[in-house]
Amino acid sequence: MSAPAVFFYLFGAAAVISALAMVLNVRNTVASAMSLVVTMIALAVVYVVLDAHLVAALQIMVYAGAIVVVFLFVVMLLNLRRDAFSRPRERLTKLAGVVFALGGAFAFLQLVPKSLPTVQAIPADFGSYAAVGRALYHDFVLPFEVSSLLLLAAIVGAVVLAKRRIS
Amino acid sequence: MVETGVSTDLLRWIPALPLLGALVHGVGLGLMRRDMPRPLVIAVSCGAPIAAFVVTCMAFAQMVAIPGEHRVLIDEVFTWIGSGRVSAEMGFAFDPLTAVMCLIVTGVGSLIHIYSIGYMDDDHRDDGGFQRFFAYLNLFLCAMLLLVLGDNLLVLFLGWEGVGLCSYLLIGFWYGDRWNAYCGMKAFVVNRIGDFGFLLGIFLLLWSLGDAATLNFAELKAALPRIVDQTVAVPGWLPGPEQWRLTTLIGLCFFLGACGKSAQIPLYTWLPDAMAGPTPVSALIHAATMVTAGIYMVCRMSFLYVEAPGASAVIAWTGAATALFAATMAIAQTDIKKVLAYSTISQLGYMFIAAGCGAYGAAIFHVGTHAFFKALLFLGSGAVIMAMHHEQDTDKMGGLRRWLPVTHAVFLVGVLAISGFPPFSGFFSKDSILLSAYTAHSVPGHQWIWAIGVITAALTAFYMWRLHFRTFFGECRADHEAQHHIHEASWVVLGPLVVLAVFAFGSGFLGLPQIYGNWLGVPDSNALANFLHGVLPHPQHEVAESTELGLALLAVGAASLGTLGAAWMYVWSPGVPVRVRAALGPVFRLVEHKFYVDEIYDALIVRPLVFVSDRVLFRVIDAGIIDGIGANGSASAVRGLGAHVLKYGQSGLTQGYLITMIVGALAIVVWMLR
Amino acid sequence: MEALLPVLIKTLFIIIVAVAAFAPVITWVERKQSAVMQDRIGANRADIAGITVLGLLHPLADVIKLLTKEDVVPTGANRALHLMAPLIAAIPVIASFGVIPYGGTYHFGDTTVNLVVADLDWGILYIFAIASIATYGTVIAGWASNNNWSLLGSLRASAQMISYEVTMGLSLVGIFMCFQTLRLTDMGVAQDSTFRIFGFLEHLGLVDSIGFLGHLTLPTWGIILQPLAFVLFLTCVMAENKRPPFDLPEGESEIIAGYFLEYSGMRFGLFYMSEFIEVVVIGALVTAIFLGGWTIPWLSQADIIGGVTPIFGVGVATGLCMILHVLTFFLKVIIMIWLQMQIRWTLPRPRYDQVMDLCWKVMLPLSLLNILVTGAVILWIQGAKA
Amino acid sequence: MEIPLEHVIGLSVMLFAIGMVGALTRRNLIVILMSIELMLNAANLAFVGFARAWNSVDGHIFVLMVIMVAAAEVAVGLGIVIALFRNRESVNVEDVSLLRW
Repeated sequence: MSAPAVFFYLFGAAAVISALAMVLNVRNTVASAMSLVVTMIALAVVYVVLDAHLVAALQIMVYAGAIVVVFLFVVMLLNLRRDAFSRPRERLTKLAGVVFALGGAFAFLQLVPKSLPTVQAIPADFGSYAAVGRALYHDFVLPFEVSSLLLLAAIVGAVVLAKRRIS
Repeated sequence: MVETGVSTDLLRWIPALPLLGALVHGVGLGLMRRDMPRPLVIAVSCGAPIAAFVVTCMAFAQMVAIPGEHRVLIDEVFTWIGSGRVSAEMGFAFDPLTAVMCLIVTGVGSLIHIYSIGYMDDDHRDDGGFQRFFAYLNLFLCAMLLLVLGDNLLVLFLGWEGVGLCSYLLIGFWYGDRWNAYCGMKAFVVNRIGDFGFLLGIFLLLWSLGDAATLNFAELKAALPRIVDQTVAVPGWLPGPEQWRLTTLIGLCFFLGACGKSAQIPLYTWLPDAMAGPTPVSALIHAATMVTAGIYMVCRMSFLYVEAPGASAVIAWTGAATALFAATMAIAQTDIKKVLAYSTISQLGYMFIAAGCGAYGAAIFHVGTHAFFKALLFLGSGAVIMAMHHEQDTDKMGGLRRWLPVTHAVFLVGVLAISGFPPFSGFFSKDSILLSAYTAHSVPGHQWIWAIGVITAALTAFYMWRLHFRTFFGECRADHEAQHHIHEASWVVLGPLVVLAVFAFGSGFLGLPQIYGNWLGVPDSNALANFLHGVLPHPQHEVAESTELGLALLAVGAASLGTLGAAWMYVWSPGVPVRVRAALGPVFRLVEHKFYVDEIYDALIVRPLVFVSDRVLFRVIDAGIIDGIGANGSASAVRGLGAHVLKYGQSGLTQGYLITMIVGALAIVVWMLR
Repeated sequence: MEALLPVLIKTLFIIIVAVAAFAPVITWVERKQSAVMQDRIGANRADIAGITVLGLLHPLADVIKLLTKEDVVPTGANRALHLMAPLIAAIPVIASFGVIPYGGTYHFGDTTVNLVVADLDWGILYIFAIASIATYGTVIAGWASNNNWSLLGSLRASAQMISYEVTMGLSLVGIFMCFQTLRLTDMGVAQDSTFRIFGFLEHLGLVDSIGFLGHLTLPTWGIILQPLAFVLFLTCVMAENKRPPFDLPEGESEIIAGYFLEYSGMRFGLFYMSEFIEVVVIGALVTAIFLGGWTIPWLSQADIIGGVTPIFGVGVATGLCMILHVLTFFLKVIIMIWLQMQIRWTLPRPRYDQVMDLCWKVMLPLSLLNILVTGAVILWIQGAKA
Repeated sequence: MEIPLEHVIGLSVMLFAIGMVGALTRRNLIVILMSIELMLNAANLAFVGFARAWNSVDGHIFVLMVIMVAAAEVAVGLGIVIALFRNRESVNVEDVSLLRW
């Protein structure tokens, strides 16, 4: 097995384990968030193995560097020391959730591999910022511009939601 | 294009200029919410038709300069509707027929616009009435010009509907009186019946032409031989053979449209009521231009009617019946404008006689002369009405020549013209119609049509002179106070009257029959017929000069008879009418009440329709089924469903919603992978 | 795998020079420089057998002290995160050196030497990514300490760092546009040349010939092409480093010591060291992007090799050039470190809202304006060329 | 490239399932949001895998769009969480059932 493959399976496993840690850690929200960061970074390595260099960098910059930090920021702002809730929850929903999620995943893993294409050869600059940028600013320039509107709306929405009303 | 003409950009300006005027007024009123200053309104609204007239003259000159038989100017502005095989251009064509119509419309239209300045001067309502009036008038002119200029059926239909709309708007112009608004509505609805026939005709034509389907007149003309021999089966209750010629059916459909627009039996009832509009409107729309649209259309489609003898016969007989029928009704009217309205219907009947007998040139000739003398009569009556302070009943007039010498003089010219005394214009045009009826062997019973025409001529002379005598002669029957205020109108009003009087007298010489031309030493004296020669089919048969002269003398004799009768009854022995009325009794009441046609229509058609619409269509279908079961029912069903069933889906458990969403997504995935 | 050895050598070199040699010395430099600026004597006590060497032994003494101190974990703290935090803070900083070139590419016969650990195509993105990871160190440290002051420090740190990251990224877009690359070695090569100051007059056809003015040249350094970007970038990276005047997350006078309040011993030392290492990183990064990297102004690599080869032969010439370049690079780094020290001891600490205002209301609009103007000028020049 | 696409997609599916379990079973709104981020990441991984397999950077563009949407979603979502916490002193998803029938 070559180095990329080793990296793939190693960090894939790391991603799964840390994702499980995130979901299963019911005590500590910050620990969950840190597990999520680990998942993100592991996924970034997987992206590098899959020749998606720009995506990998952005994965760390945006997801790990900004989004999860905002999660942590909110957790700290609300000072949620202990993630302990008193009331018992609806067990049926919980059970249904697990069944559907795992059943769906199982079904998917059963079905999908039959119809997957074979992996093609790629040019040397595949996934580089130049190649992605060329596609982004030529073929996808309209979605790119429109996405700025979405972000603007999100900014305004977040400010309006989180702002303390001054009466 | 089958028949190409000379391309020009001039034609589009003819309808565009009045449209511009209407837009300026409409936008000014709509956006600025206040009247423009009157001088500006006048400048714009009268400038537009005059400019259109000038452009028309330029186009006329340009067309006349083209050598050869097929003289036509073409202006394709843009493709209006492009739909597969059929496409409709916003295109205009200017051939001799259009030229005549265009000159009449813009010329008479300009005069009536000027006249309206004086007539509408006292309109000081706060709804921008003065400006609104001119906006409508300009819009009407635009539509009418579209109608006569359009080089295909769709543009013609656009103008057709446009003039109908403007007619509706102008009849109900003084909408403060509900009766006026009702009259406008009546005109519109009755016209819709005719339009239905017109549309059926268009669709039939399109359908039957198949691959060669087109709307362009020139192309239609070329494509017509494809369907000439086709026949269609018709329901058994219709007269004639079981198989009709397709052209006859199409021609009848078109003629139904012409009936509505040109007020022929059975759709004439709207025109007398249309007199509710301002008098210039009556002159322009309901005498000179719009009502002749039906004649124009039949002439425009003459290539079709030549191949549809059945339809032509129906046209001729309808025209004859209408001419006589309307003339009898006009006899007993006292309202000055009603008399003129019935006279208009009667004269339109004459035109259809000519068209039905294949003398399309004569029909157009009469359209022209009628436009002049009828506009003159209407405007003259308008001057009288102004002088009498909007009193229209001739029972309250009389002896007006004392106060209104100019009006009296021009009115006299009009009466002479319509009565058909030589050498006034009406004589020549009516004479050529009667001649055509006399010689039209293709129409069954054409001699009878000729006889009806002569009788109608006598009746026409009678009721016109009756009107004239009752208005201008004898003792004034208005009260003393009113007499005191009678005065001649201003020159803005009289000027157009004088101009029209000149044309009402002289326009007949444009179509001077050759026999009179020979007397005067003029070769090719019938200028109009020669001019229209290339466009309209013309009757082939020749008659002896003596016959022609004899017929003319008979017609003049009939007119003289009517005149003498009127003079006897209303000037020399004023007691006669009362005795006649007493003697005739019920017959007179029948005539006075216009044969109760409106009442019959009301009872036979309107009331059942209203009943069905109200009780069945409105209360049962609309309110009961559509509103009750459809709209309210579905709404309450949804509400009930939400209130009693679906609300339990609103569990308040966010993750429950999430599960639902995932189940749905999974279902879609499974369905796609199936 | 055969490429592993050079990589190891280069990694060791940079760690030894930057982390092991520079960072401790800088602590001494800072003490001495602040002393000079404040008219004091500064550190001069630590001695080995009476030899003080201008106080240069103080870093050594500090290390020994920190290593021998007790490693306290506060009650109620999250032990694992508390122990992990300093590492999370320190490792990304050191990892940043991976893509910073301290020399160019040199050809010794068949062997090619390029003086950078990882010559990534997306080198600057790597730096950004790594820098954003560093945020977690401070954030986690504050949270895991179970101390309100620490928590406040963490909140401040997280908000400040992600805010300044935005401007940091945007301020470099102008540089990307000028050099048309994200690879740091390419940027160094691009800066190894000169341009005629008034050449644009001729280029745009404003004058026919610029005469003697054509001899006036400047190196194509980032700081000359993008002066505003230099100021913005330097400010941002210093704010990222959380040293005065951007030390709000520590803010001794307000929140005691902020996020590392509850740290002691070598864990505190790690925070402390990572700050100083970052000073070096900043110096190296600014040098590589704005100050021409390893290049010597007005004396390109080709000039040097071409000039020396006739005397000593090509191998020696290349080697000489390499040594000169590395020395130049570190000289520039030292100048940048000195500049940071000057700023750190000159400016007072602003209020927290002022820091955020500076970022969002001044620097962010300025960086956007810089992009706009740069783009417009580039388009203008291209249009004139076409 | 020795990594078969099946393995990439498999990893993606596993992460997605884990994220779904988290989103369905955790009560902390913030963790639910994080789980959704995890699901988005799983989708991104699939995109990257397919982009690699089909030699098309369009997949990367989609990833960028997803990242953008995720950022917007987090901004608004956490704004809601803060507003919610301010009103109800809780981030428990079960406390947010005011619109229950």
